[in-house]
Amino acid sequence: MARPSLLKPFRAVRFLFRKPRTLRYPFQLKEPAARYRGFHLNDWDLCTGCGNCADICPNEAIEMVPQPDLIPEPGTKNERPRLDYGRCCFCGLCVDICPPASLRLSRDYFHIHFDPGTFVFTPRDEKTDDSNFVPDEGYSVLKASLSHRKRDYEGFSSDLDYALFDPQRVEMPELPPEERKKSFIEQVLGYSREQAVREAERCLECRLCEEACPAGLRISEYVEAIYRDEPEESLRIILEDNPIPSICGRICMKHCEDACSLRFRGESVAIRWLKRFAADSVRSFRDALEASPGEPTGRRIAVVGAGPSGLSAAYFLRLLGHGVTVFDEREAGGGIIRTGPPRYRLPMESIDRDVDYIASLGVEFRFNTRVGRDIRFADLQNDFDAVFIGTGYTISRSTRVENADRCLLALDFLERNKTGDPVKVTTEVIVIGGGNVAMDVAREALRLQYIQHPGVECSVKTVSLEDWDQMPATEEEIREAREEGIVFNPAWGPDMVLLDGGGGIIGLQCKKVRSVFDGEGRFAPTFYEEQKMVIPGSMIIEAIGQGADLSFIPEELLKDLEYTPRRKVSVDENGMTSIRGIFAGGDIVNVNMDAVTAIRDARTAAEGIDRWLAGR
Amino acid sequence: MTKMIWYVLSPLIALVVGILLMGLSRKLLARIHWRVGPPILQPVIDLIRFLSQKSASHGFLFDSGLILSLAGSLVLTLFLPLGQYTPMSGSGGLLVILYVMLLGPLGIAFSSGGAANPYASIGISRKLMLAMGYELPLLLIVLTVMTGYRTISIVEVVRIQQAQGWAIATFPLLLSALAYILILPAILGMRPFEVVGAAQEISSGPVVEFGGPHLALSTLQHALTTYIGLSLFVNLMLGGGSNPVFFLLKMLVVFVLCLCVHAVFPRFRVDQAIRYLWRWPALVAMAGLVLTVLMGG
Amino acid sequence: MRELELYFGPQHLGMVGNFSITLQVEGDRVVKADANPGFLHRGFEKLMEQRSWIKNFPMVCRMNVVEPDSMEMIYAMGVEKLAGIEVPERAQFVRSIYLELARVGSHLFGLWAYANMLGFDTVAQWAMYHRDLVLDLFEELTGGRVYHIYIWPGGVRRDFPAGFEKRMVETLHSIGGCVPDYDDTFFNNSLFRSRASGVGTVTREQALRMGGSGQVLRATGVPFDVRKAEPYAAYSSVPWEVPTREKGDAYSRIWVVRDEMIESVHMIFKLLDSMPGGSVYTRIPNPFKWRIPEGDAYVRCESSRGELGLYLVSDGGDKPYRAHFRTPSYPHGLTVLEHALEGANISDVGNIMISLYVVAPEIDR
Amino acid sequence: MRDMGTLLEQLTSTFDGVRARLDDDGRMRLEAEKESVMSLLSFLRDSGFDFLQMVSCVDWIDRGSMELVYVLSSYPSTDGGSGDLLYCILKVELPRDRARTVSVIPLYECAEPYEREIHELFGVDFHGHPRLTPLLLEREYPVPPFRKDFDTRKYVSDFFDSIPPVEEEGGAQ
Repeated sequence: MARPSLLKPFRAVRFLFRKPRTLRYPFQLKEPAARYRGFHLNDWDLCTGCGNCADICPNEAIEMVPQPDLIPEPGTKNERPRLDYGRCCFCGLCVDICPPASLRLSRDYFHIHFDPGTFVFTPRDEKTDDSNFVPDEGYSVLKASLSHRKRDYEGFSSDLDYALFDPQRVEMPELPPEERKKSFIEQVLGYSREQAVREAERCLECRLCEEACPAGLRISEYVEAIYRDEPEESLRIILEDNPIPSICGRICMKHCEDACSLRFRGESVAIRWLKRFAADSVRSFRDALEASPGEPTGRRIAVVGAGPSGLSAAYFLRLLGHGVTVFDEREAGGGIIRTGPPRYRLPMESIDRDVDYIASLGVEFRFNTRVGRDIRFADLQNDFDAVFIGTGYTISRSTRVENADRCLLALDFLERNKTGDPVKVTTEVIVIGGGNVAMDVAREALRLQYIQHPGVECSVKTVSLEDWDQMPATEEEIREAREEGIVFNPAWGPDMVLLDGGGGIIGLQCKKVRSVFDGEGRFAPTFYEEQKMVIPGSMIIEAIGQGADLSFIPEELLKDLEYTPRRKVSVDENGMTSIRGIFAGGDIVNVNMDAVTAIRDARTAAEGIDRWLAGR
Repeated sequence: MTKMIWYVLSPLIALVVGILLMGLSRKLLARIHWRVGPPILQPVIDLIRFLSQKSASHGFLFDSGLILSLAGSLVLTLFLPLGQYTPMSGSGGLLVILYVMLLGPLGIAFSSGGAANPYASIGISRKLMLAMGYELPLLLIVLTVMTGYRTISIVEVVRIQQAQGWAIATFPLLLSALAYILILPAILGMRPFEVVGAAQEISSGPVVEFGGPHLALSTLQHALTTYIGLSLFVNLMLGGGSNPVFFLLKMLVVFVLCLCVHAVFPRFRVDQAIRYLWRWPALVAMAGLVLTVLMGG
Repeated sequence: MRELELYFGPQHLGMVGNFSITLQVEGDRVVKADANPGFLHRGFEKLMEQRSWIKNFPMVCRMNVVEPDSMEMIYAMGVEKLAGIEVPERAQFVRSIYLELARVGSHLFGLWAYANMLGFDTVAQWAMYHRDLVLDLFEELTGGRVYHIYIWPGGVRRDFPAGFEKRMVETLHSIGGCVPDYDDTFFNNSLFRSRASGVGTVTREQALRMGGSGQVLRATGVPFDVRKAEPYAAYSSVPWEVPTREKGDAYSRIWVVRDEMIESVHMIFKLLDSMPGGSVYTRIPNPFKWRIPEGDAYVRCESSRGELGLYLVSDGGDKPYRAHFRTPSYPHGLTVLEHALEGANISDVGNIMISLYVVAPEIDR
Repeated sequence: MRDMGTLLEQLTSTFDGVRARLDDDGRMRLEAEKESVMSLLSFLRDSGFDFLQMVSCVDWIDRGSMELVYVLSSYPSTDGGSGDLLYCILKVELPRDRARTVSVIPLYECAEPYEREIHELFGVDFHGHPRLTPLLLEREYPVPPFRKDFDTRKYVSDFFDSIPPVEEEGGAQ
């Protein structure tokens, strides 16, 4: 503290002759900082309409508004956030929660307008909106408003390190490739209770998944129940819409995870594994759920096929109080699920749990009964009030190239392996096909080689028409197959099976694929006929697709059956085919050809049957 | 004829100069504040805006007080030499000026009294107290000048200074000039004596109830006060001016010096201000008077 | 003499924020002062009970316009304590630097208010300009100028942008280079001293009795500072001093403020020198599902005006059950101020109030 | 320098019905009956807790009680010592329907506005308080507004919707 003075203060007068430090606004403007939190930008192409921004807004400034010119698809809604700038506090929480990072803040902060209505604004960005953004040259601060903004003026934007959601999923414990390829032990080990709670916590409850799920499961509710550590409650919610949680928890095609809003910059919530956790952590479904069939109606319905659609139809019909009898030619339930998916993906016990639960509700199963052979289809029509057909695709297709008759067919191969009489494989196996069935076949063949030829150098190779980017198998399957050492030959088409003198297979001659689909997207492969290659191998399995077998239906009925242009059985909104009283669902009806879509069909049909019976 | 023109020109120049000085003060202060500041013509823009606005009147006294104050100030400018021109150069001189000078604050006091706002009343009481503070030294100074130059005519005072040198440069009168410099900020209402219009303490005091045209009139009055205070000082102490341009230049210099003081000091509390005014300036002015009387004897 | 009742504020140019004092005046002398807050009461604490843990975070800072940052800090501290969240070390340093920067900005704002109150607009404008430079730094760091919304439970929202340290040091040096100007024109101005010295004296005994803290207490010679008494963030990592003065009047308080600013700037330099690397944010649970275990905690930090505390109660739900802020202006503006105004001159009412650095919005909450 | 442990023992042995424990952050937690507040606080003050940081109130509506919370600590000595680092949180439960207790202003002067605020916002009566006039609010409320059963949204819609909208001057063109 120096001595106070009367003269020293006058030193300040020298600033009279210094350059002033303020800016002559609006002729001199200060550039806002790179992170400035100004008005919103929203990339409408990226925005999914998930509404997380509206949920986290502390001021309720964001409202999700339907946009009529957008078409909702699985994974995107046709809603986009609308901002009320009278409420917005520019905190940027909406940016930090935005999963696809479509919502950002710009460096603009001027809005001058006589109409207070313009304070309510649906933001877009220069990419998706050309009219409200002007380049630097044309920009004038005197016109600045929400509809006159600078181009390329992004400010505060999302950073994954500081996001409010966790982009990483809780890692699922799995057997390593080296270990799992030696046996049929289930590859995925399942979440522990603590892991499941942590994974369930990642869900942002935006419900995009629910709209994408064919069966319409209330996903965020059952995930929330797992988060609250109430797996029984979770299972109860699942079973309202899905009667086969143990099966779906393992082999579901998970359309939900493809729609999860976390998918853009991180990993989707492991919805399938959470369902699996819910199903596996409840020891007895019956005891935990105390479910009971509905009031008996006295009606009886026959269900042909105990696959996913048949089981589901039986379950939903039973809950509606109808008597249900399920016919299946195999010795237990599950249908294609029982014979197709390898044990390392779907153990038998899991199938039995679901089938047993459905049976415990009073559904009658008649196994080892093939309709058309052991019982006449006409009898079903006579003895029951309605018939549901859920027979699926049971016949493997063949490539029909030269000597193709010497090859094995995928479904036979899979079924024999699964139900106890494994195929003897050779040390060099070739699998034709690039779909999930081909992956199952190839990976099973690999495991059989390890079991049947221990210590011997073996190989499994696949040949597929499709190149890597078109391959129909899921990325996950392809990745795991490659991890296990399966060799891929994409974009090659089988030309002929080469035989040695004794009729033994020595290899497959292939030709290079030019294109798989024609200009209209139809399957019509073309080849470079001169580019050929021979893949050596002593066993070839064809896994190029399956077809339906409806031969159990009498000729005179079958001719009335109508099909869709894509060769599917045509059904109306009640799930009824063109034949009165015959309903259908599953692979023979839908194009997705997976379990969860079969459940949707079954539910439609079950409710349709109920309505139809009531109206009769 | 020329004389008649100066009856109009004098008050007009006073108004224009006063307003420009206000503008200048804002600009210069802004520079000391490190700001660009408003344009020098900002007070004119403000005046136009005030005149175009509506304002509430608080009755006859409220309106007439302002007009009285403005009229008093305008009349006063007629008595003050502007270079070699003085419209009312007749007898009376400094005594008349001292009397008419009271009209300005009095009018504002009437008007503010009419407004019945406690802050206006406090402002007025402060104004009167402050006036009490600087009137005493000012009287002493004027008395000294009158004694020193043996005249009561301000025109004569200027003429003698033009001939014999400025009052500030002649010995006993130097003391009076010094005292005058010490009270000048108080007369102009600048810091450290900005107690009347203290915005942060009493919401700008007397002008608190003025708006629109009233505020315009009070701004004009303020501009005139500034002109009169400076003019009187220049005429009494700095020898007036041989022509209006020199005169105005001298005023400008004095004003800028006052602004510097204004810029670097906080304002006094009223009691501190009075105590200060009655102590140093009064003592110096008294000394000046005594010496003048003794030496001029 | 007749006693007059005079309303000082809430619409008053000399008030920082809307705050009113009812004065019983006898002539020029204040006989009795009644602080009358509530004009800015927005019921924040009640509103907080209706918003989830994360949604409260952009809101708490609005309790105090002048220094929103310590509000963010105290809320983050409370939540972290209840939820048991560990904050990375680098985040602690970033927080300390950020809070000291905020202290400088806040003190400059206080200097503006005080100089302006005395009609000293030259210094007021300087201080405002320098505060703007600090706000520029905040803008670059956080994206906001006044409400930064930066410290959140788990750490801070973003790390320093590239080159930020350098620009911060440059700015602080350029502000520091003007300290001689402030000293000559303001602090060592004898007219200023005659205006502030001996005004609004709060003795040590009174300050202790009435729950004083911050510069109100430090101006009486008590070196009480929460940053020393119960160190949080990174304040125990570098050496620094608590400036004090002895007399307890407005002049001493403003000198304490000045010294604190300089000490803060030095502290920022020291913190920058010893700053560790690493992350600045521990991810908090999903905000839509976040529940905090049952419990209550009192946390405190040193704002630019004194001890800022928060009593936070959770009933195990997704929202605070009760949050109660102990803001430094509360005892200063209600208890100490009423006392200090007794017997003061009317012209000094604003002078005293602002020298106590009473910020109305944080009283009302 | 006082030892919190011995202080704790002293407290429990001197006062009946006082539950005391040390928190993991070093804060002493006390729960007492409202009758012993004055004697307890004056004992605490004499033991070094000379700084009443705040008085707070929590409405535990499910328990049917109002909990008054006194947060205490100590000032450091003036020689720049680090202080005794004593912290204490004292809780006193009052029945919610008859929330009355005694004012602690005689011990801690700064309790005055806190108690006034709690009276206003929670409806707790403090016996001996010199002015229990409203501090923050301007009108009467059916239920003290910080009690849990006060519905802010309902109050807002009831109260403000009953005010007719103001016609702006020259606005209706």
